[in-house]
Amino acid sequence: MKSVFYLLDTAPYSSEKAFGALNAAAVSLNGMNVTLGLYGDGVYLAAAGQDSRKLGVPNLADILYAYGELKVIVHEPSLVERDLLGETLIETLELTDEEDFFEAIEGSDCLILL
Amino acid sequence: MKSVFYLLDTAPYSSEKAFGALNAAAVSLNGMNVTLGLYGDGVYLAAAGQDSRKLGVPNLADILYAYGELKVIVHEPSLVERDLLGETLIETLELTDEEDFFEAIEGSDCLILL
Amino acid sequence: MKQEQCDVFLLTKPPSSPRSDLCLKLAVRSGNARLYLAGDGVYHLLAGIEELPGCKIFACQEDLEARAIRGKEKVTVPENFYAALIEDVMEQCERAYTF
Amino acid sequence: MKQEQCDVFLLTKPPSSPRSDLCLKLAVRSGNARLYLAGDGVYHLLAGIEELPGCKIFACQEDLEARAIRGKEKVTVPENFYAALIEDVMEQCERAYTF
Amino acid sequence: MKTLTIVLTDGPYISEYAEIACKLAETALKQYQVNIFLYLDAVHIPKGGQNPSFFTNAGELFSGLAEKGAVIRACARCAAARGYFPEEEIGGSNCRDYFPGIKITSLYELSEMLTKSDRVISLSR
Amino acid sequence: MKTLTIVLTDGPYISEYAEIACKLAETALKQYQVNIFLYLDAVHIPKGGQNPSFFTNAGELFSGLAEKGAVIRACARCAAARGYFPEEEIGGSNCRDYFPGIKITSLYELSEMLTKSDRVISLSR
Repeated sequence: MKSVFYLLDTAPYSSEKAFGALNAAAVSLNGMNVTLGLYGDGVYLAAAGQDSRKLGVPNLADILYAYGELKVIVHEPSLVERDLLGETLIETLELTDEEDFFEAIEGSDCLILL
Repeated sequence: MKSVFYLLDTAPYSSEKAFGALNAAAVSLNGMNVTLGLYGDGVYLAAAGQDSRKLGVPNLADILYAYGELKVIVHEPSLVERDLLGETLIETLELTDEEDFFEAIEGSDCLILL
Repeated sequence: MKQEQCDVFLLTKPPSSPRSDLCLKLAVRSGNARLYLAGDGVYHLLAGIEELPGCKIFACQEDLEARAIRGKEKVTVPENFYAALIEDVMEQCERAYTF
Repeated sequence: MKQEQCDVFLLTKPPSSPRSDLCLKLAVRSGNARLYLAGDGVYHLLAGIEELPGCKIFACQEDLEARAIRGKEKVTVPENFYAALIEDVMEQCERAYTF
Repeated sequence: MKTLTIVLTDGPYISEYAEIACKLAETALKQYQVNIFLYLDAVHIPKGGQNPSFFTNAGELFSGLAEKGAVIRACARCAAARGYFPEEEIGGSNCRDYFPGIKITSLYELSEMLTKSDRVISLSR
Repeated sequence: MKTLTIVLTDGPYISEYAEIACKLAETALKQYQVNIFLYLDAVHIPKGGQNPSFFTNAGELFSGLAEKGAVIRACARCAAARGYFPEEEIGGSNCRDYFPGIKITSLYELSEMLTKSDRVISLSR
């Protein structure tokens, strides 16, 4: 495998899956071509201004920023369905339509869903 | 509490939740008025003819039969959505429309979702 | 803090969850619902849940902040969300539901 | 067992799951998909998944029996589901996906 | 005194329900009796030795609740399946792998808790 | 020899993915190298002492896979959070709470496994 696509389809904070997907994607940067795709409820991770201090858990947006070399794409139809398109989003993320999102999946050697 | 409504909204066999809901409902029969409501994917439990021997797990339909005194109601719109209405269903179950299903929830002292 | 009889709903699921649908249907049926949004439940604010008929909405401050969701005019963000919720659940409401 | 290049999809989620939608969209895009249904994936037979264009459907016998779902004419129920799947995944397909 | 019973089914960390339950119980304990029934994966919550670098130790949180008077019980079948067994009681627990104050009991205990409760809250994914 | 890597995130019993993974691995081991990475709640799968009255013992199943040559590794962060720690190696495991043959390693091992794999299967709820 030379490339891996991690698909995150669960919301951040309510479950460890977003944290797990970010960590797994980060370690995979070492030697592989990595894409993290936010899809379904995973697109909530794209909201700008997350502050998890009072919740006492890691700030997942900060982890995204920390791995600037990680390619993160956001499934735009999922954003629209969730009324997130009008909100401020993390600017380093790439919004993609369904066609481009699927092509990114198909262009990777494997797809991992947590 | 004199009555409890267990709502099962996950399919049998893929998760322990159906088994857990059946067991919890069964022990609650001892002293409480118990209703088990099948809703959403939980209605798959209503299919007649389940045979889990090859899967090597408990037959959940048999557990339903074993607790004949347990009131089990099935949310009919969920059955329809899942193309189950034309299939043979376990005959001891009571099909209810949404109104009656919600009234059964509202008529119970508490609602437990696993 | 006397008030007319209400039903309390704690909702921690996002709008995509079938459990959210069920919760909101029961809340609308109640006619006098106090809907407490915690966890992913706060994402319902994006979809305009505060317009739901017969529902008073409460949201958890720390969950709003973590998820970068803004409060809204018709939405109460209690100083102590869990204290308000427990008071309502234990003393004020007729029925209490968690989704 | 030479065959033209295909994509393999293992689907274990019921029709209500958003992951099923994603799986079926990718399978249809593939044009030559071999769709293996195990676990709750076999519930897709109730909804007529065998009519999906460009998809050949396989279902797991023990999961069908446990869930009381009948096989269908256009659906293959291999004697050894996992052997067929592993052979396809490891030797026959271009891409393999699990949902 | 009124009684609140909380039913949990998720293990720690994978979901936030252990933490939400803890906030609810902490608040309720100031005025009410609190019972917590750990069912299915929730029987992992009281496991000793947890060391979550980035999250709050769920076992400690629940042990703290027990110290403040919460009655916390884990389903015996779910616990046994996952490798936790009741033995003789030490430190308010009957399982050597569990934090103090949390016991393994039969599922009938859930029914007992419900019967004696004024309110029930269930939290699960 | 081709390599298959399976990534799991669910604990045993709560979902059927441990069993499905086992069937896949068992079959694949006849011809291929099989790696299994246990992530998030899946680090509970190799816990010793499981006694599920109604289901197959997941720990035994996975220990059997390791005996047949599967390389099974658990994420160190997820394991530590849940109370499992690497120590000195005994019986092919570095965790005293685990079945033989299954080790706790860094998450980087997942990346290593993927790099060396021909196919990857991930199973999760």
